[in-house]
Amino acid sequence: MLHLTIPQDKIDSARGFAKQITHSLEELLNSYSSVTIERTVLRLLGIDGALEDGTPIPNYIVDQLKSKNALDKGVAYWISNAIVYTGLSAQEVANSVKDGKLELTQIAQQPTTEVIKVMNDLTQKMIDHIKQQRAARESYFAKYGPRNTPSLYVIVATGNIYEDVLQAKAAAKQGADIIAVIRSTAQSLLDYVPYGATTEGFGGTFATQENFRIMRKALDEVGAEINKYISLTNYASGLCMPEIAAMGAMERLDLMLNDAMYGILFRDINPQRTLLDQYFSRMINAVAGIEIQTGEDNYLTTSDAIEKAYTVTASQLINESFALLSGVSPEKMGIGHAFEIDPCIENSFSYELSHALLTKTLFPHSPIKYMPPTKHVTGNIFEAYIINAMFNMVAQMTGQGVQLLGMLTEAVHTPHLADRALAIDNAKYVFNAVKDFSSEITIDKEGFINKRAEAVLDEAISFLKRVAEQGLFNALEKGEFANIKRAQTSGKGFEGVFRKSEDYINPFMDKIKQELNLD
Amino acid sequence: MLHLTIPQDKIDSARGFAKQITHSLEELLNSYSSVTIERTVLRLLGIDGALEDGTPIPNYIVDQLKSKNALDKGVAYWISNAIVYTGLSAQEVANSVKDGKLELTQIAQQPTTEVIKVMNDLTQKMIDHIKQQRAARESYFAKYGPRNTPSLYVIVATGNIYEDVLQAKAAAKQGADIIAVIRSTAQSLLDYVPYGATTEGFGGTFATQENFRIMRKALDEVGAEINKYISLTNYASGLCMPEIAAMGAMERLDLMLNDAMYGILFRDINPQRTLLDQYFSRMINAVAGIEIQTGEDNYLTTSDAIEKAYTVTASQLINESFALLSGVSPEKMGIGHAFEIDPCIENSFSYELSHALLTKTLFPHSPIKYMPPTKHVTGNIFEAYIINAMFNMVAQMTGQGVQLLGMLTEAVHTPHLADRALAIDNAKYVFNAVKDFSSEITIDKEGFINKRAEAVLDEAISFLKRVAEQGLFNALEKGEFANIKRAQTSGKGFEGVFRKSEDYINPFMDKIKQELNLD
Amino acid sequence: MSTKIDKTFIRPYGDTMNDGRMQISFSMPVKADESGKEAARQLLKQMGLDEIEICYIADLSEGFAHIVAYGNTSAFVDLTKIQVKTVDTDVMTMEETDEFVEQHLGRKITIIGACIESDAHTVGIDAILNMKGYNHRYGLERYKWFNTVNMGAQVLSEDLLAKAREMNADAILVSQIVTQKNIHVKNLTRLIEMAEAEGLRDKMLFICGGPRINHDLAIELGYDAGFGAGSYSTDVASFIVTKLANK
Amino acid sequence: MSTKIDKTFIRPYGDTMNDGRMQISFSMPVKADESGKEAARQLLKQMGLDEIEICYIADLSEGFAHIVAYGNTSAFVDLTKIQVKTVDTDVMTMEETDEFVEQHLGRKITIIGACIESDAHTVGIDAILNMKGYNHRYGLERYKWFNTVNMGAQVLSEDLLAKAREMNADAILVSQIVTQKNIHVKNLTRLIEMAEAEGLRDKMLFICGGPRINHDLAIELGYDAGFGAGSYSTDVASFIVTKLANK
Ligand code: B12
Ligand code: B12
Ligand SMILES: Cc1ncc(COP(=O)(O)O)c(C=O)c1O
Ligand SMILES: Cc1ncc(COP(=O)(O)O)c(C=O)c1O
Repeated sequence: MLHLTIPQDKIDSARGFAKQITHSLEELLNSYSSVTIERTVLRLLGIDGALEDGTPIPNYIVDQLKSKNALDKGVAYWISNAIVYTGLSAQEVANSVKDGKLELTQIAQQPTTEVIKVMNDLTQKMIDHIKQQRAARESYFAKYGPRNTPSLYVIVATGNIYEDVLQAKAAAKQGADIIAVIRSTAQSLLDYVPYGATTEGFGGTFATQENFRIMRKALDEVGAEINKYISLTNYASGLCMPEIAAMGAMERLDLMLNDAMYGILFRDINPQRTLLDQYFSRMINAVAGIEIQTGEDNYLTTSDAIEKAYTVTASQLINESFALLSGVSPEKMGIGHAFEIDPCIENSFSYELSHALLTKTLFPHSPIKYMPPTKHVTGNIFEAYIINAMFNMVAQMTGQGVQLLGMLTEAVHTPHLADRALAIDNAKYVFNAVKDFSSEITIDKEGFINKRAEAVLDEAISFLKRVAEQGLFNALEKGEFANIKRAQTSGKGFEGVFRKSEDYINPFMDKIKQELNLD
Repeated sequence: MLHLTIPQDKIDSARGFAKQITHSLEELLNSYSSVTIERTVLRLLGIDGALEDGTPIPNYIVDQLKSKNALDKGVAYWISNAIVYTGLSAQEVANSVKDGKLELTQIAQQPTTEVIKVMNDLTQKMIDHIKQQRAARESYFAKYGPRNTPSLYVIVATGNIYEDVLQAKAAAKQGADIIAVIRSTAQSLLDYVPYGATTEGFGGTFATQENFRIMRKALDEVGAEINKYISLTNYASGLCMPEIAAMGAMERLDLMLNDAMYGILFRDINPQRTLLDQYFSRMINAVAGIEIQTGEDNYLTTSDAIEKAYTVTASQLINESFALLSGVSPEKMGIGHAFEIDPCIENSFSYELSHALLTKTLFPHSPIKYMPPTKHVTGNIFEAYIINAMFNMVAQMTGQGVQLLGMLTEAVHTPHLADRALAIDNAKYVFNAVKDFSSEITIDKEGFINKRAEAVLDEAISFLKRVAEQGLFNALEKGEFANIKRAQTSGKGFEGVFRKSEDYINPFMDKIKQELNLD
Repeated sequence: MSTKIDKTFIRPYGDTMNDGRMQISFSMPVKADESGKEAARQLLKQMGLDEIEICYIADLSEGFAHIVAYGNTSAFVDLTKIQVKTVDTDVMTMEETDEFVEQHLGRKITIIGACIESDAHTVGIDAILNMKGYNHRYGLERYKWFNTVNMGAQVLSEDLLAKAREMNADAILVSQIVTQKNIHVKNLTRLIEMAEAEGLRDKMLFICGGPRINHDLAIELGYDAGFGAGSYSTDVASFIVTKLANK
Repeated sequence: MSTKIDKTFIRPYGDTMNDGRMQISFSMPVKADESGKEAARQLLKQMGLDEIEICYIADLSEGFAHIVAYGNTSAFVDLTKIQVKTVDTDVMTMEETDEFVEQHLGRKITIIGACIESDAHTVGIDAILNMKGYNHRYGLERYKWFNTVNMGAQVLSEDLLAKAREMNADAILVSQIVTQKNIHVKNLTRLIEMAEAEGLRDKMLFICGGPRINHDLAIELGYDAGFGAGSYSTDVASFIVTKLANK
């Protein structure tokens, strides 16, 4: 059996520092909320739609409440209060607000028990719906059989949801297990979720609830044809993290890219905002049974994959620790990793194997998300194809959970129809060829692979220790992460963070915590 | 360290049966000669050239002597006798015969000591030349450094020796270590070696002495440019085995495809003729320091590579045993093997690794010749490219000696310029990526890979035992090999086999045996 | 897909209908630099490509470079005008075929197979003929109602025809794998011309096969049918018996 | 090689001079059968290819097939007529460049770099600018006689120009990696037009770079130079100082 021999105390110590880092943020996580969290609550209450100019109704309402300094009670109260007062549905209330016919803060305070009842009913209704979607997913898997390991994950990215559907269906029939609709670039930076079906995007297709619905339906159809449940994924990431998580939960997405720190480091989103948003978004994912995936690959596309390998490990442990705080179970944590070592490096395969095994060793229950070679892929499509084969080999040998298939045209364009098919063929061939290979071989304890993994862990430990000692915010401020300096109170979206009032209510967070047995 | 655990007694027993098979042929090898062997002697005496109609002078002379029933004394006697008589050089004598001015059997018998002296002088002269070529090769390697392991072996096959030169030079600069000029198809079946430079061939370029010379010169030139000795190889195979070996020895080829049984099984050449010819050809290769390579791949291109794996092992051991009889040292035995398992097979990589390791285990000193996937390669050039990557990986992991690079266009055409470059890039990347990987891993003794290798060896042992018990000729007659039935006295070229008379002389065989300390 | 396909106007599809995107790879005697890229671009432009992207150029030494490019073609095809001749008999299993012969022909039929002239690649014809067969389809030798003779490799046309005459064959199966310099066309033509000269052409079915053979080409060369890569014994057996029954 | 190359008539080379052999791969809305192969053949024929060999066709489902083919083109190029603009300043090492500035300009020069507009790919421009550099060439930040500012990703043209004006820049370095729908051309054009409008164009050097940029394109877009894939800090630094000295 292929496995590393790493002292357990080192693993424990690394995990301990990560825990120290995340747990010191509990005060923040408990006392603050954000505009996105409130918009999420609105969506979960059943409010959708957009204004003429495209502004989503949830944004409109939250902005209004904010301008009235009324947000710190939480939107749930205001909507429920209005429902009791008007007798309308949540959506009707929202529409009235949109049309200027209703001003939430002007409505007289209704009897608390009635308001709470309305709120709890709506909450229960949505939680039931989400759990129903979860059950539906589970029964599909029960019917068609579980997802393959490693799963074949391919992206569609035409910008046009209908063209995406065509390509996703083709990919599913070719053997893909998971379809990711790549978002239009920098959707992270939009402080709203666009509305409706979209047919134009840039390097990808906007994540919208309607697009989710269209793709989910298409994949369910193709699944019925080929007797297989095709998983769907998108990005709960950026300024709308929990909203997108909620949309995914409602529309039965199966996985979500959902990193705790990506926004801070790679999108200059305010650290507090990001941490608050990820906290709630992960709870939603947890209750919906959605597998989260983390974005450690980003450390390696910008820096050297050998030199900075420890940053991946450190980030993985922090991501894990945050995810545990939100009630995500280890089986649903798709911890991220990437195959990004320069192919010119001597023994690059051993390095990659070592790093991949380290991830597997640290997260034995994780359906690890393994990202393909991208940075060192050139316009030599033939070379790219064999590097991808090596990547597939390492994946099968180390039991990665989700294989984000590399494209031979990585350095050229977003995947064409045939590129994707070739990528699937590549993985199928390699996975099958080395199916049980790793069960027959043992790694030399004193050899390079084992030592290398231990060295990376050592580096990660001292890094985590340093961060734990100074606290996450100070460390971010000093540029400890990815050499990028991020201040606690700057970055995008900081204005959307607010301290909850004494009487703040987020019925979904409360309910989900209960469901997940948190605190 | 990647190695198999195979009981030594099994290996010994397999080798023992192979020895039994080959040693039972000593009577044949000592008492018979063939027209090719005699033509080889003529060439080694320094006779070359062709008639107007293309018939090589060596063929003309041998045919004439045969028609006079004078061949059983050996050509060396007749030529030496004529030299003594005429005072001409060997070539001049030959030219006179060609021109009808001289009739060798009509010349009066000259004093034996003089004849023997002439014969010995000419022999010594040629042996000196061959040893000089050997020394030249060795000094090139000493100057530029030894050949890489695995060596990158690519073919040129345009049919036109000048176009071949262009492509060979390009390949050398791209990183090839060994250039093979593939022969025009079925040259095996020609009972003569064409003369001069050739510019038309079919699926390859004729093996001629002039073509050897042209390519050797080009490679020496390119070698001087890039400070590397580029090895050259061709096929000493078919009806002209020893002649081609002699030409290679004279022109400093470095390796020769030279299988003991290929002609019999795959070209329907008479078994006795083949065995006689290979015996002498291998002696020439041995004294010239030319690495021989065997053709076990042929068993797998026609039959299933898993089912018939044992035929490869059996053939390897027979080839080895014959080679030892001819004085070839283990370091110069490029025992053949091929990566030909259907890529659809589950665990195909483990199978290939197992088979390749078995070869390495049985022949630890051999610069094993590893043939690429061909049979299951389709017109999907991308797929071919990754299967070749797996092939390259197995080679590096198992320490194969000579890697015959697979082409992504294997199912389409003989290699184009870019195909060859891509093949070299593929090997370079993979070899480097897994450079020391195998030194870090151990194979489970009870696992599939080890058990599979042992099973193949077991099958080979019982096959070899069966052949040893009935004798090689009977076994061939019964179709034991590759399901092909070959009778001892049928097949092409049988008419060219003859029993030596009491006074038969082959001064080269005698001299080489002495050099190699044989019998 | 967003739009319905217009079958009269079809282009390659990269990621948008009829975008015409294609990948091209080749070597040329140019330098692996901007001038080489420009030469490649001009060449591709002449071929009617647009939005040309030279994504890779590498020195092959000796004055050559390898180029990989993408471009959009302006060429298109009208699918409604495409006509190909294909073998259109229904494919039966071995058992069905045997039963068919028994019922419709009532006699054993004789098949002679060979890889002719210069070609020595027998794996393909063996896949069709040998007992063992190929990919879980037994070869014709195992068919009860077939009398099958496999003459093997490099069989001269004259020898094949002599055998066919001698055995009174119902069908001749010829394999041609090597296609360099169109040698397969030459060999197949030679056989059929000899058969005509000898008056054998209409006495039996002439069928050829090989990776670069298709039915269209076979018909063009004067054969009754042609079978390409991935053919099975069942395909050709069904064709033979159906044709013979209809004669 | 058997024949000397005629530079006025160059075709792709497979294994014989000017055989014109090329490999093509694409997908099309056709069936993965003989009719699909024929459609592919007709398309390639229209593109001027001959001896077309469809060596692979595979079903991609949803009505599409993937095709790999070989063919011989009849197109050719005249190498003697190829003209490409390339950066032709001699490349100096960092030390040489610093010395050159000291001697010929006698003052520190100011460089402002950015990845502009929608583009967030900073690895390329960082490779040119950062201390650390790329492939053993230090970035411009390490040059003693350079005052280098790296504005990072997604910098608006207006912000870049404002900074340039403020710092009295000698050269502006712009990176564009994303090329989908020619966004790089649009972005680069926007910047240069704004610079012209603001009267900044001639006050400083405008240099762009990225994997699909070349000098030719840069000149066409109104820039002073363009640097493609595999460029190094040394290339661009040498260009800048040589140009400034010649001004
Ligand atoms: C195995 C093989 C050999 C073996 C053949 C052993 C044997 N007994 O057959 C050996 C090693 C002897 C060999 C030799 C040579 N080979 Co070779 N060989 C191959 C190889 C690797 C596989 C062919 C094969 O067996 N395919 C598997 C079978 C099952 O597929 P198939 O033949 O296509 O048959 C199927 C269909 O086509 C069809 N079919 C075929 N025949 C028929 C007939 C009928 C009647 C019907 C109905 C159907 C049918 O049904 C079959 C089942 O589906 C190919 C490369 C490749 N991967 O294709 C090169 C290849 C065919 N060989 C090639 C060459 C050049 C040669 C040599 C000339 C090399 C040389 N210089 O010595 C010699 C020539 C020998 C000769 N005179 O023909 C070239 C041909 C190039 C070209 N396009 O012309 C190829 C493509 C390799 C290459 N890239 O260079 N070869
Ligand atoms: C790393 C990477 C990312 C990282 C970038 C991180 C970062 N901080 O830079 C992340 C993950 C953020 C990313 C995001 C996206 N990416 Co991206 N990415 C890549 C990738 C893998 C490598 C690029 C790279 O770093 N190359 C290495 C550097 C050193 O090379 P270089 O950039 O060419 O630079 C050299 C030269 O060009 C030149 N140079 C470059 N700039 C300049 C400037 C000057 C002045 C000079 C002199 C020289 C110069 O010098 C450099 C050194 O030699 C490429 C694929 C690939 N393998 O090329 C895709 C790729 C560029 N990305 C792509 C896409 C589509 C995206 C996204 C839109 C995806 C999405 N939907 O979210 C987003 C867009 C973000 C945005 N708004 O721009 C596409 C672009 C397709 C196209 N042709 O338009 C590519 C090709 C991948 C693909 N096949 O889809 N990406
Ligand atoms: C965690 C994470 N979120 C989001 C994205 C991309 O989305 P955006 O461009 O909207 O930031 C990525 C891209 O790789 C990512 O890794
Ligand atoms: C041992 C051996 N000799 C010779 C050849 C080819 O030469 P010919 O076609 O002349 O038999 C091969 C081909 O693979 C071979 O393996």
